[in-house]
Amino acid sequence: EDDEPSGTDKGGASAVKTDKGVDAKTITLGALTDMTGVYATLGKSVTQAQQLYVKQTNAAGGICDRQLKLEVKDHGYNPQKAVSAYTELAPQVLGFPQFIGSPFVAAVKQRIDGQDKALVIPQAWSSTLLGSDSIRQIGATYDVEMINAVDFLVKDKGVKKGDKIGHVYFEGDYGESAVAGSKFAAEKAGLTIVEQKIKPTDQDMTAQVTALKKAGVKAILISAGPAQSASLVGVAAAAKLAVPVVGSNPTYSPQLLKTQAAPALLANFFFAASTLPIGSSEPGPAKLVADYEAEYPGELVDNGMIAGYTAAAVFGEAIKKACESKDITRAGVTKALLSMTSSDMGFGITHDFSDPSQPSTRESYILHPDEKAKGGASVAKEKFTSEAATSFTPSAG
Amino acid sequence: MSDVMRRPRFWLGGAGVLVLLVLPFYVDRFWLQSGLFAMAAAIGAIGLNMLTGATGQLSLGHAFFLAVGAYGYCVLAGTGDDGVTGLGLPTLVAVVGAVLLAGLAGGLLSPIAGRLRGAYLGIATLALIFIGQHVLFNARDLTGGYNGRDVPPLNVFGLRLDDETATLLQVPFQSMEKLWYAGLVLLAVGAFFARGVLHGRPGRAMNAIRDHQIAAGVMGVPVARVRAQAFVVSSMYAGLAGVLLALVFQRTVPEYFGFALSLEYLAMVVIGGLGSVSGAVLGAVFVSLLPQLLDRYSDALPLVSAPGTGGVAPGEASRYLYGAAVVAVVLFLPGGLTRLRAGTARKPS
Amino acid sequence: MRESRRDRQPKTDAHLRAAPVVPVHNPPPPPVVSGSDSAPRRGRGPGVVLGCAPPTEGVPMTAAALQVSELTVGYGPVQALEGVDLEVPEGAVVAVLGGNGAGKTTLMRAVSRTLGFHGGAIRGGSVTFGGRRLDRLPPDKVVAAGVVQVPEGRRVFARMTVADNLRAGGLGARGGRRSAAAALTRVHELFPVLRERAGQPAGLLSGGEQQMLALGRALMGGPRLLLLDEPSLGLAPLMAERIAEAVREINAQGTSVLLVEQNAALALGVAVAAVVLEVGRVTLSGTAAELKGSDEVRHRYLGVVDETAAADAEQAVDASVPALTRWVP
Amino acid sequence: MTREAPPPLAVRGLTVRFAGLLALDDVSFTVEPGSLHALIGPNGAGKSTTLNVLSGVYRATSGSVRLGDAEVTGLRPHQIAGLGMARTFQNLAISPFATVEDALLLGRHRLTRTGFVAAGLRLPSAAREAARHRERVREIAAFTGLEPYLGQPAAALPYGLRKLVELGRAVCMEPRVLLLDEPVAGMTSDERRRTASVIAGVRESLGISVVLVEHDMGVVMRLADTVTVLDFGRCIADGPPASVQNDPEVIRAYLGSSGAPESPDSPKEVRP
Amino acid sequence: MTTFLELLINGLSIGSVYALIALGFVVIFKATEVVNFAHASLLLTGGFIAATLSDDIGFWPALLVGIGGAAAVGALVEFLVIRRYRGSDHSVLAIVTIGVDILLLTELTRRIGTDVLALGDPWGDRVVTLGSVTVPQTRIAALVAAALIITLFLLAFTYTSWGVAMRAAAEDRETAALMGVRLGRVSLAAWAVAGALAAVAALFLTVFPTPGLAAATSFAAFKAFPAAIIGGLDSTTGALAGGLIVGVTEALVTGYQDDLSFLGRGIGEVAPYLVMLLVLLARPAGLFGTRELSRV
Ligand SMILES: Nc1ncnc2c1ncn2[C@@H]1O[C@H](COP(=O)(O)OP(=O)(O)OP(=O)(O)O)[C@@H](O)[C@H]1O
Ligand SMILES: Nc1ncnc2c1ncn2[C@@H]1O[C@H](COP(=O)(O)OP(=O)(O)OP(=O)(O)O)[C@@H](O)[C@H]1O
Ligand SMILES: CC(C)C[C@H](N)C(=O)O
Ligand SMILES: [Mg+2]
Ligand SMILES: [Mg+2]
Repeated sequence: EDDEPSGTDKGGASAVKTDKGVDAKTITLGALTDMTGVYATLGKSVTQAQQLYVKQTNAAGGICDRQLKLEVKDHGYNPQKAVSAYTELAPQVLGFPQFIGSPFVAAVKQRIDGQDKALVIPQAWSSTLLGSDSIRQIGATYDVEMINAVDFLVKDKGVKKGDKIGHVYFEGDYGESAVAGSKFAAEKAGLTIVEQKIKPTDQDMTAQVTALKKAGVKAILISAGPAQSASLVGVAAAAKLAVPVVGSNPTYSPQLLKTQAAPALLANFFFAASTLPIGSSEPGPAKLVADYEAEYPGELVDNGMIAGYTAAAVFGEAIKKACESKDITRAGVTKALLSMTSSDMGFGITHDFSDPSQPSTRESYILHPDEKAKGGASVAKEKFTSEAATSFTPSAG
Repeated sequence: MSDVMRRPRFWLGGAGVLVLLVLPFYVDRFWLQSGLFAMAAAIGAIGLNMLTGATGQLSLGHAFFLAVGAYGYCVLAGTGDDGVTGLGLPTLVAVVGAVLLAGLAGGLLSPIAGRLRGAYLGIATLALIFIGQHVLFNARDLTGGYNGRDVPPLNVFGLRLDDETATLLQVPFQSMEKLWYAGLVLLAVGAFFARGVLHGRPGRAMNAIRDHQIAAGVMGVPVARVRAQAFVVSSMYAGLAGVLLALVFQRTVPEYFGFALSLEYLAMVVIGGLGSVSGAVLGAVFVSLLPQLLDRYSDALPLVSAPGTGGVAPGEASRYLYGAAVVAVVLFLPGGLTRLRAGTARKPS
Repeated sequence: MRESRRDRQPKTDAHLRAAPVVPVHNPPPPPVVSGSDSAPRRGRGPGVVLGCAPPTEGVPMTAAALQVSELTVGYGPVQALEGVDLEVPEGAVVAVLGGNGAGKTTLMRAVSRTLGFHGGAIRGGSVTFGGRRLDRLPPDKVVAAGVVQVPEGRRVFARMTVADNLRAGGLGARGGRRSAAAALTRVHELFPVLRERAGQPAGLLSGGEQQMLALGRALMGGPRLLLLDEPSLGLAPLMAERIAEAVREINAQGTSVLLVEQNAALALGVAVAAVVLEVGRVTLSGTAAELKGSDEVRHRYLGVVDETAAADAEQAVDASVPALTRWVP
Repeated sequence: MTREAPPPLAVRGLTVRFAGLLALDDVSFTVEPGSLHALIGPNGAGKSTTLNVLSGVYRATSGSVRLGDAEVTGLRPHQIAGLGMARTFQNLAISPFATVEDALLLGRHRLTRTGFVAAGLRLPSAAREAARHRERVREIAAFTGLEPYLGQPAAALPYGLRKLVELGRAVCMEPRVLLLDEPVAGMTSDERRRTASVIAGVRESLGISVVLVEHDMGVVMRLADTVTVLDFGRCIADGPPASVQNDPEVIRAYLGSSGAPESPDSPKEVRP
Repeated sequence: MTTFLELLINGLSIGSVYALIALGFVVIFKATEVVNFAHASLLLTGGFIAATLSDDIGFWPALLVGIGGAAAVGALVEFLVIRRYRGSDHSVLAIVTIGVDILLLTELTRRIGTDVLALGDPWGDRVVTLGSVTVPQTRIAALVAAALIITLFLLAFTYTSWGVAMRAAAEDRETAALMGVRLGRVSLAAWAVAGALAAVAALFLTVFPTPGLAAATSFAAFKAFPAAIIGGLDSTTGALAGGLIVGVTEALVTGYQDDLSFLGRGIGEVAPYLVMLLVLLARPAGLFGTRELSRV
């Protein structure tokens, strides 16, 4: 039954074309998440936010006279499980509003673009995933993020031509596409990047700081996890290396403000993001926080929620559009998404999905730790696009 | 012959084979894929069991040799048009080449391995994992780096085992269905060969080394050479397993070939039963299918709820059960799962 | 278990068949023989004789006696001991003779409670020491009770130094530091080589040296009953005598000894009483003197052969050499 | 029957030094072709060490061992085995899981060729070889009295039988020189006699040389053509049994006051 | 030059933490010849208990409870699992510990989840400045603690009867039992001690310069493998030496990453294993390990 023939079902009030993952009453979506592995942090809040979206949408009557259903599979960041989970869900769902683990997305890319053609929104922003009709990231890719970060350092933090800036990054898609960006920007701005590649297992940044100090850097970029950025900032401060540190989106989590590193973080840590901070007073985030806390009392709120919620919402929008054109087949949804040129989910940034080879935006906010704000961060610099970012062409893998 | 046919084992075996042969006509891709993972694991485990079980050489580096096989195949068979090195050899040749490469890697290691014993050897081989992964991540034009590289589909005498749907008796045959049979053949051949080795002259020499290295030498067994040979053969099995895995994945990624994988293989041979082929196969099936089953059905368990809805997530539940299962098997079946089968009272060798 | 007995029968026959000596299972001469079932308490026979045993500081005779009664032991399917009765009165030396596989070591393991390490278990009967049941205690409690075993085949701690081996021997001792020191000097007096080699890893000692270490190690525990499993195994005649001496001396100092030996001459030289085990059963028991007298024992265990027997023994030897043909590759 | 005698085994000035201890000190003796050469001496005298050097387990500090004109010193154990030297171990060395037959077949290793490929693919050559050698193993088992146990796991056999398996395994190597380290230790006297007869028989029918390390004077005196006595690593006597047995030095260092004569199965009693 | 010194000192200080982990590893190996793959989760257990309690009952009490708790868990593992094993093959027991590790780690990561738990330790992010070199106080504390503990063990193993019992039990359980050694007690003690040591290590792994306890903290246990091997699996001194060597190697290689970039970046993690292989080539039983004796 996994190859149920595409056709038009008479059941629904409106006769719309459907194929996999859609029947008369429900639209099934897949979420390949990581709740037990290295990205459990991200996975949990993304998934809960998406479940929230599904709940709200269904309460509001669903989409296209159908209820949404989210099939969640936890792969614990294990390639074999991830691929198996994909194989299991692929025949049953319309598409994937969540797929954590860009290596795994890459692993099944062939099949997504090949026979499956289901819309996948990965929670991973490496530009290697660009260029596919079916795999669509939401937000600026890591490289664009870092380009804007460098621009911020030059414009607002007094980093000058000829200066050196360090970049500490994870091995893997995330860190390495971030470095691609910072290098590009440094090139433009006449700076040099001092690389420090680390592994997720490295928790103590002392050696890295020592090395950067030796190199005499004027600022530090970091594309790693929260633990690493906290250590980095703390050690730098202790070592009297008082330079601004700017991180990628995944480098910050509100818990850090409860650690030894808090003062240092508040003093000179920033991070780039292509959404408003969850604590912002804008209606979008405010409402999300309210609903989220109502749904999951006592759960911490962080930016992962926004990523998750946005992904689900965008997917929902795409289905709605597809429904209007009476075609909620996989192809229909993908087509619908392509026609969304300025979608704003209320988190500050409008996305243009018309060109699969480009990130949906090149804008970034620069955020700053803030113990008063919800989610522990507030806007340090309003959204902007550096000219370097506009001239940058991501290297699609 | 006839008395063989009178034995129930014969009929059971026959039935089993039949089921395996018709399976692709009935089960969906997910299960076929899981099955193929198990087959690959079985091949790898047989290799490891020859080394650790039969020759007493603890190895935590098995994943490395799997990687050599997997990437070796990609490099040899790859067309090179996706930006990474590819020699574009015929895929069957590439398979053989990859296996040989893995064997070579094992051979190169054996001088070091030859000097080490027990846990020292085990952890020394662990180094291979870290070094190997480092290379996988950094030797971009060979491995494609962190995002790995595509695996050219196997091409058996003009029949491409890829996702081009070929319909057979109204059943769409895609890569998994086709690979299924390739997997079966490889496993069968591998098991047959291993049995021959273990029950034959080399097997006796290997066991002698395991049980009393000095005596083995005095009995005329060239200890260093046999240990090296065991290493090479086991690596070749790993290589073959790696190739099959790659074909199933359709893309190889470095993350996969990590420490955890090596431990899984060790668990397979121990859980199945050290030193025997059947043990390796049983263990492989247990270790690679159990988590799948648990993942799939654990939400049926009490106080397990869908991920993100609070409570114990199925992923977690299956981890618990898997961990418990590993402990239980080792504690209550010290000889491994093979002990469950009657007639294998004495430790096989 | 009848089964298991029967299928072990041919085994024994088989490996004795080739042996050019009087058949094994001929009914032994009446006076000394006692099947354990026929007259179990006859086992006490030797005990009584022990009036002449070395005086033991006024303790009532059987106070600290080892009493094995109706002991049945099996390893899974294998039945290794069946209804064995045996007594080692306070201060006595009792020897256990028997061929390979007779069950001597098994008997030792049953007393020291180490059957578990070999997948064996006591199926029936009891073992008491000084009136206290041993067959429910863990091994360390047995040692604490004063029963220490020297395992078959030495089993020294190869990677530890000779000195540390001796310390290990003292771990189960009840006495304090001083008694330990005393024990050590005593051991060094018995076996000076152990002092010379104190710093050497025990694994590197020669076979005989290891045997001495094993014995010394056991003495460190200050045993009241010493279980010796083939202590003369692999010892030079001189050394074997030395061991015998040691055993006598140890015994003289009030330690009872249960001695398993293949070297029957040595054993019967030291012991006041002995039993013969065959295929898990006591087939003979009596005082050392009685047993020395028995033809059975003389033939099978003492190897003393009168001329005629010797003659056909030699023939049998030649007969049992079916001139192995040479291997032509 | 005509049999080409094995070459003589010449030990010259053998010295083995372990950390701070001289285990062998300039020991020399020659094992005449087809003779049974006993090596006796107190515990720790260096007998096993000698065998360990002869079989390549230890390296000699100095001195040489030659088998005919082949230099043995410095060869690896399996190369020495290749020259036709087989040995048994004082502390048994048998695989706990192997059946008696497997244990004996292991002895055939150097005489067989089947490699991984042949064994794995079950090539006819392998099958033929296996069949031939199993047959021979059966012969030898029958000869040593192990036939009834061929199918059993060696480990479950009692000590004495396991020692016999060791002996059988060495014989299975079709040696030209057989090195035995205390083959009858731990046996009842009738088993001793039987094992002795096996040893004698092997030597008789195969015409090989035997080096025998043994504490049982009965067996030594009955079987040996020549006896070398070691004490603290030095050679203190060498010659035919009778003379050695009455050598006061030997009696002092080894046999002890009570000497051999009274010892249980001494030659007087066993010889007709 | 100052950079080198700084790296060296940092390496030594983190190395001393690795030494503590390695020591726990060695203790278990000495007593039971088990390669303990559950060490990571023991470490995390100790850290987790201490971290969750420190807010309520203060740092030092929390630390003690943490150490006690980890010891208890270690003992429990021994009592419920290791002791039940009837076989003799030690590589098999290693597999059991893998199972245990899966269980513990899953539970802990589930509880820790997204958190980074701060420990509220007295040292804070204060540093000591020696000339041009700055070292966190926490690391000085680690060095001292490691040195003390390890000397203690060295003495215990060689001189106390507990040490003798451990070595005896490790080598031949049956014979040890014949000597009156309480096998159960010995391995129970070993596991408890290993747990406690892991907890102490966890402490130093979660205080400054690291922000706090995260699920990933357990990865540090991987450093124990090369450390224990380099030093020699059955040597307490070796644990210390190995730990320091691993720490220094890591620090230097990371610090001079730019000069080593031809090896590919991020070899900080790999380097210790390379060093390990080199050491093994020269000494198959590690620097201080006792060689396998061969005597027939
Ligand atoms: N671990 C074991 N498993 C199974 N059977 C065993 C085991 N140990 C001993 N047996 C059997 O029990 C019987 C008695 O063995 P035991 O070792 O007690 O004999 P023994 O008198 O000590 O022989 P020896 O004089 O050779 O030491 C033998 O038939 C032996 O095969
Ligand atoms: N590998 C070794 N390292 C150190 N010393 C050793 C080693 N092997 C043997 N020795 C020492 O060399 C001496 C001779 O040992 P060997 O085993 O040859 O004696 P042996 O004549 O066989 O005695 P036994 O008759 O008791 O077996 C002994 O003192 C022993 O301690
Ligand atoms: C949040 C990101 C760090 C996710 C990461 N890019 C991944 O591989 O999934
Ligand atoms: Mg015995
Ligand atoms: Mg010897």
